[in-house]
Amino acid sequence: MIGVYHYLILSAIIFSIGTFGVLTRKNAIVIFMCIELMLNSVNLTFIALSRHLQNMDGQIFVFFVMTVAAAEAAVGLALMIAFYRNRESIDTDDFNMLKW
Amino acid sequence: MADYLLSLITFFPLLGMLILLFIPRDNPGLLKSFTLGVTLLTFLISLPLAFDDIFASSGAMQYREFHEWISIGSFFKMNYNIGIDGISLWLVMLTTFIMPIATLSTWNSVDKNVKGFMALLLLLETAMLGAFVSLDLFLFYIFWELMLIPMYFMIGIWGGKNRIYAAVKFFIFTAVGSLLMLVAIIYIYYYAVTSGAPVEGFGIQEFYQLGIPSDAQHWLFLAFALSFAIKVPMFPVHTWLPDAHTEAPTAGSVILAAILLKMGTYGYVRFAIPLFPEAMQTYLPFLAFLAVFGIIYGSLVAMMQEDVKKLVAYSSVAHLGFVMLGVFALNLQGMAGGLIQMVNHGISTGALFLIVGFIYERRHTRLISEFGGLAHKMPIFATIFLIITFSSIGLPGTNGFVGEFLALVGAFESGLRWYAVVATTGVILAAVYMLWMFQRVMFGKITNPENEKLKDLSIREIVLMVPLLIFVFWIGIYPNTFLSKMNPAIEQLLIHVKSKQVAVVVPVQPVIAQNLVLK
Amino acid sequence: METLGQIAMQNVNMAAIMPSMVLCCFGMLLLLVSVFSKRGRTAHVAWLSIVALVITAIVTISGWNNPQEGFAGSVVLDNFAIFFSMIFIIAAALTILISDAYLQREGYPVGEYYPLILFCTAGAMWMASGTDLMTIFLGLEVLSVSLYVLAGFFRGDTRSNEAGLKYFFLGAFSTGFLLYGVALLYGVSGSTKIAVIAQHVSQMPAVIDNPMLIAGAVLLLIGFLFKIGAAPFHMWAPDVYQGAPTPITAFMSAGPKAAAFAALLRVAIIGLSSIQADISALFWVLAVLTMIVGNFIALSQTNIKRMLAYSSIAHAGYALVGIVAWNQIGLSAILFYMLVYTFMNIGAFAVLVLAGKKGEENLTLEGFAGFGFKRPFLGVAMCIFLFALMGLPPTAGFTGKFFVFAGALKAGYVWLAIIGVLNSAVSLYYYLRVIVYMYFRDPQEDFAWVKLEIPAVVSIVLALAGVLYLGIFPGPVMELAKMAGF
Amino acid sequence: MYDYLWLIPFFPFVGFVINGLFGKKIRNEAIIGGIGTLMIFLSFLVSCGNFYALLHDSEKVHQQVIASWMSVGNLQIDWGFLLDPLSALMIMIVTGVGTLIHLYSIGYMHGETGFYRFFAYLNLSCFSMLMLVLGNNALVMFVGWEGVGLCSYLLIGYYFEKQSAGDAAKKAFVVNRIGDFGFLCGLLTLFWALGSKGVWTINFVEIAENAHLLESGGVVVTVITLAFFLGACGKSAQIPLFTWLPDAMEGPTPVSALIHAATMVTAGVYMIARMNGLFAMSPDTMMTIAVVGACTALFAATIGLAQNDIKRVLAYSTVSQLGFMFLAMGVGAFTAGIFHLMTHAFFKACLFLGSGSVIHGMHHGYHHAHLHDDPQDMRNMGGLRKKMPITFITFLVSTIAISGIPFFSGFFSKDEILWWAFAGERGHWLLWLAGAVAALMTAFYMFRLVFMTFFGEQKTDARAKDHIPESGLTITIPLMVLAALAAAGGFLGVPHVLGNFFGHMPNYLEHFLAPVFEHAQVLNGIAVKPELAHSVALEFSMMGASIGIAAFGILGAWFMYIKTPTLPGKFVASFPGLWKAVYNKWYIDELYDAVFVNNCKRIGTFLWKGFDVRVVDGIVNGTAWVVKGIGSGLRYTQTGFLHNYAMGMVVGVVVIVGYYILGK
Repeated sequence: MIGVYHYLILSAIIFSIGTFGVLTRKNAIVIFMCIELMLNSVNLTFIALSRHLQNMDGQIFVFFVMTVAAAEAAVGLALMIAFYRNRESIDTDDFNMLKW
Repeated sequence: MADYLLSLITFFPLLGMLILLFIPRDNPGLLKSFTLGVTLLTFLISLPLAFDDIFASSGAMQYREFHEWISIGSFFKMNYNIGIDGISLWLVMLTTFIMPIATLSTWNSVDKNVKGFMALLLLLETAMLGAFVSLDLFLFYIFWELMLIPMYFMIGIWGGKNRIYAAVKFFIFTAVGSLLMLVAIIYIYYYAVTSGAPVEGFGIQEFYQLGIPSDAQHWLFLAFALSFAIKVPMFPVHTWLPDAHTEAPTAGSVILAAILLKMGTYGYVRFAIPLFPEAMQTYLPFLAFLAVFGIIYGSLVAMMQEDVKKLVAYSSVAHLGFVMLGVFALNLQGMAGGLIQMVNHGISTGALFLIVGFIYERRHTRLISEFGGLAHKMPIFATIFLIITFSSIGLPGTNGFVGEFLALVGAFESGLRWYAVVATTGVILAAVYMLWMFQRVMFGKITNPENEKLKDLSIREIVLMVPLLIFVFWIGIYPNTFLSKMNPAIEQLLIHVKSKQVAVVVPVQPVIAQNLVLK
Repeated sequence: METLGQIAMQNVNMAAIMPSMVLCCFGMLLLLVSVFSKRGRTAHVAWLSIVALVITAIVTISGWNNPQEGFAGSVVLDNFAIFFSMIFIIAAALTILISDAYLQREGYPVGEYYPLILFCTAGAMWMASGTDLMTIFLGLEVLSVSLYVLAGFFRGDTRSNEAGLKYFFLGAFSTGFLLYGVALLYGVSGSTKIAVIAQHVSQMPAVIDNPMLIAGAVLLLIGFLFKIGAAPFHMWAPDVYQGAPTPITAFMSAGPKAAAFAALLRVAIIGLSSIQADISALFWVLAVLTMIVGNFIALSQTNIKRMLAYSSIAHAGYALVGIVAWNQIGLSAILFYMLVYTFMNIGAFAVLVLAGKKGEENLTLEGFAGFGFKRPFLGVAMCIFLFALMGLPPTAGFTGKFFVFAGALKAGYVWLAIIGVLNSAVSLYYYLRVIVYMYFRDPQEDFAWVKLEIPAVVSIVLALAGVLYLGIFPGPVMELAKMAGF
Repeated sequence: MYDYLWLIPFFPFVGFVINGLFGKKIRNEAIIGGIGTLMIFLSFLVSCGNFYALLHDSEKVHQQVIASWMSVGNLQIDWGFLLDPLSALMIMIVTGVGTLIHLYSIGYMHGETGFYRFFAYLNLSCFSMLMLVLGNNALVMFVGWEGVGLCSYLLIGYYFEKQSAGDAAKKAFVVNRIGDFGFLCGLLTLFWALGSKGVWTINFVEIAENAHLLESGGVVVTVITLAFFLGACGKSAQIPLFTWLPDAMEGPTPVSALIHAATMVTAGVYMIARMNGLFAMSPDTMMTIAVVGACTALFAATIGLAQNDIKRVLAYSTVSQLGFMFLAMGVGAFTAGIFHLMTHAFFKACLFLGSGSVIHGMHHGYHHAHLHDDPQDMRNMGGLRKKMPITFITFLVSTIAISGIPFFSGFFSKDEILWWAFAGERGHWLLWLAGAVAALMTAFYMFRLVFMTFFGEQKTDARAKDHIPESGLTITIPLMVLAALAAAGGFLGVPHVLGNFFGHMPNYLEHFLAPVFEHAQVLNGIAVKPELAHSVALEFSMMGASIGIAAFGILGAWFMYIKTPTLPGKFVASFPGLWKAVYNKWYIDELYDAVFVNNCKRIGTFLWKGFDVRVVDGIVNGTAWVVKGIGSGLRYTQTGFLHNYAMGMVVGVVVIVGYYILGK
């Protein structure tokens, strides 16, 4: 029987994969997708818990998260485009003007 | 009027500063005269204090002013709580007395950004006066820190070659100590509040009565002692002083030596010792050792200096060692000696810095080796320099002797006998370094052709020195004017300190002690 | 049986979100205004946003001592929220005052800038008034998304792009952690309401043994600590602060930081009070670490803007000391400190803004050589702000620090206080260095100084007034901060 | 009369103020010199009045308090004066000799640019000396004590453009300060020691009255008196602090006469006499004083044998004679010590002034011939007795006096000291022997001086030879007066054995000073050993020995410098090492330089450059450097790469969460 813990563990794994992706990938788009992955794993957690607790709060939260993620995507992509226009790259290693 | 006299004296220079800001910057003469006027007026306003006989009869705080200032429910209470007694009286007078002289000394030496300099001078005067009259620790701390700012700018903007290092060193050195003191201040307050003592804000007089447990006293005392020791400055936290003194403009050095350093010694007398009498008892030998070591150390180092100003700066370390020794004697003579020596040092060392300033203005160098034979060209200067030199050496009949002697008497009477003996060798060394310097600067043939053109002191410069000379002899010959007004306050302080210290001993055999008292 | 409508009527209390609603409405209105305005003209938008902020301020203040709950207890406009809201409003207003000339100079006279600040402020208000993690999250995101845009506002400037992107990625990344923390807490307590969580947590037998709770709580707090810029989650801050347009940097270091503190305080003190000891210990370490990292790295900076960024990290560390204390004084002290910091920091940035010229902003220490004598007013103002940042009397920086450390000492954290003051001693060096350049060095070359724009001067004067008033008479405001505490 | 006691120091002070402030304006030497001399003369007149009054007063102790000086708790110090036989005698000497020297200076200093300065200083030094003598408590005495030190500094450094003068002045003051250190320590210990017995005082009268409270012969008394004695050593140029006095001859000659012979340097002796009650209580200290005195007398005399500078010979002679006085003090012969102090003041002042007259003449000659030879070098002199007859005669009289030829003043005083050294309870034959040998050498080098200067061939450069005049009246009158005193002054203190020959002439001085000394002497059993006390034969034989010694010394000098003038050269050739050592003052200065001065400088330099700059500032700057270094190091954690930042966050999260989940 698949219980709440399975969902939680799965989402934890997905969250970790997302985190790992953020740490290892260089392409800004991929990193952003990894972050989305993290957010979605959280959503999964919420829904699983909501179901488990018989409580709607978690699901409502998921809606907010999804909305926000969309907004963030818009802003993030816009920023990437702006950067690409100036540097013709979205490799995060090129984010190197500001340091120390 | 009398009710607000102290506030008037304290904030009058600040008021002057605000008015000064509206004087056009391209009129340096007016700016200087105005500042001189303000400082002179401040001095005049403060004169009634010196003539008030109440200090001779009562050791209590006079000219009290008390207003609620910051009051935040159960959190804090800080009050505008000021007043003076015989201890702070002469330091206040010294401040108002030195400031016009310092201002006058800038006449030819400060020519850039006169407005800024004058504004800082006035701000500094308010800060110093405020620190001397504050009876609320929080208020004191505000003035205490405020003093740093003008002095920092004075050294940094108008100073010599190495001014930036000196200014920053001065600032950070002093601030480090006072920040630790701040922690201690807050701690005391909470101790007072939680112990249920009837405290009114950070009022020190109520804090005196707290029986702070001795383990807490120890670190609190160390925080205070460090902060004040840096300001004094005591060995080994003195190294900011030679730099600051050397680089500061003449007026800055004068104020620094004459008044600012007194904050440290005053801090011991007013705060560190009476607040933590038990801890004082524990650390007394150590601190006395530092004081005495400072005398010898400062003298030996001063002896080898090549720069006149640095020499005077190191001599300050030695002189203040005497002050501290006197204060640590914790008896009437010692304290009185320490206090009068504070005033003396203000006068003598202030005068020495003025003197160095005179020759620096003429020759733009302070290296001893650049001079020699000046006595030929500048006889008046030579005479004044000689008198001040001997006052600094502590020749009987001048002010320096009275202070040193009383401090030593005090130290001898207390348990610091051996310290006093070592300290007394300081009188030999003082003669060595001062006279050697005097000889190299003033005596001999003129070897440097540039010295041939030197002019003797101008009227302004003489006017500057005469008041100082008067006090050199006044204090030397009839110190009772000053002593009589500080004695009651010192007595009261000592009674307090001793009572707290005895309290440590008595409980061992309370019955016997009681019997003794009854008999 | 109540109808759905009745429930909604009862629970939706618009008064609780009135200030932010005003701001949002104005924000949207101004978006329209700026669309229909002539290109390159933004002054009227700026003034209208000031009007918006003034109205919001009035609305906000009118709710003082009259707590309003709304949205089924998800939002509350209590004194705490009002106090913080006022900080945000002041921060936004001061920022806007210095922005217009700056935008003109830098060639980005774009109207959306102001509505974005207003939205950001509204988001901050939700963070301060949210009693449900959902509201707080929403506020945080509104604030963040606006800030991502603002940080990268200079589209053509690679640095600004980079700042925006870094902020965006790391912000989103931290949001992930925060959300995960919320989810775990939700799993523990079955609710996202802070009060409910608090109740559950306090009833648990072995709180500390519940890994889900601890992990959730820590992750949540980390989300806020990221925004605050506490070490080791501070790394975005210097880069973003440096790359963002200077007024935005000023705003970011004051408003959003305060908002994060507001949320952090509410969550920690109300929600997690039963694990206070653990949180205090955590914050003890983080506060020390933050102070050290901020102050020490700032020592070696030559770019004033970046230096102020590190200093801002350090100040976050000081403020964290107030949380460690976990008492009324500490709490009120943080409120007070945030207000003070708003004044002094935006003031300092305002001077930076005015000291620059197009393109190569004049931000290096060398560029400030002799500045004090060239621009006496700005010089004196900068000095006062720097002294305030150092924490010297009689400025507000002193009283702020005083209260914070007093809180810590009251709670018995003597060593923390000592480390704190020693850190301020370290900080003296780099602040003083600015003054050294401003006053003790001769100017290297002549800059074409921008002229003193009246709004910017107003902003500086207001900041000065705040810094000095709060420094000399901190009583009344601190009293308010006390009332704003829980 | 006693009410006018304050006038005695006051007059010279007025002179100092007038000449010091307005002297430069006055310019006229006659007026300046006149004021200076008049003031000290007025002071002399008042002193005479007081002396006379005291002489006929049964009450021998009078105090006058002018004002309170310091009043702090139990420390009450007044500006007060004390007149008793001891101070009365001293003021007579100071003002009397002082007047003569002032008068002399008018002539001697004629034409000097700093004429007014000189007189101001001279007046100041008289003022200080009178304060020293008249002070009724140790602190007022200390004012004078340091005051004369100051004047000595000023007057030695009078020719301040001369490097050597400046050095000598500084040396004088600093060495004096070492003594002052002792004085202060003694004073403070005394104040505390008496205070702990319930008597808080430093008033001399009260000290004398309460000295018995301290344990006689105890550590405290010994420490106090030894400390005071250190002070006396400094001021009176005793071993080991004598080196400044010979150098002090850099000052103008009247200065040497006034303060380095007659007044200031005797202050140490006076101070011991003043506190004789205290000193008498400590046999150890007394012994120390006697030994130091005897050694100094002997040691300085050896150096005097080989000096060629006329003033240096006199300077070492002064040191030696002061040694005699200390020897007297040490063996308890207080009266004899003071007696010798007085006679020494007469003959040594006369000798110095005489040498000044010679130098003046020589200088005149050289100046006339435009030569720059040393006018003080005796090798350039010779045969001057014809050129300067008055100077010669007065000089000769004084030399006879110092050499101890009977019936001249020095004979009586020196002889009494030697008698006490031999026969006193606290004496010892070794002390006597040292004194006797010193006396022998004294006679020798003094006559060597006379012979080299006034007899034989004139070795002065031919061009200057004929332009050496006798000095003017202002110079010769003081010489004559002093010579007369040097000749006859001894009759004030004729020993009893001899007194019988002069129609039962009493020992006036002993009688006069008895109220001051008798008490302590009786109390502490200081007297001539009883078995010797009435041995007239012994006393006579001792006296005979003294005379023999003096005669032997004179003959020796005659033999070596008149009869066979080549002898000294041969002597030098045969003992080059010895001679060199003596000539170079046994290398004491070099020794002190090597041991104290250089080491002090070395320590000072080390503390400054080694400790202050390296260690203390090293720690300060090092801390700043380390902090900054940490900062710059941490700075590079801020790499600018997104991954690193994200990694930092993740590590933070993992550590914190891990700590709470696993660590708890």
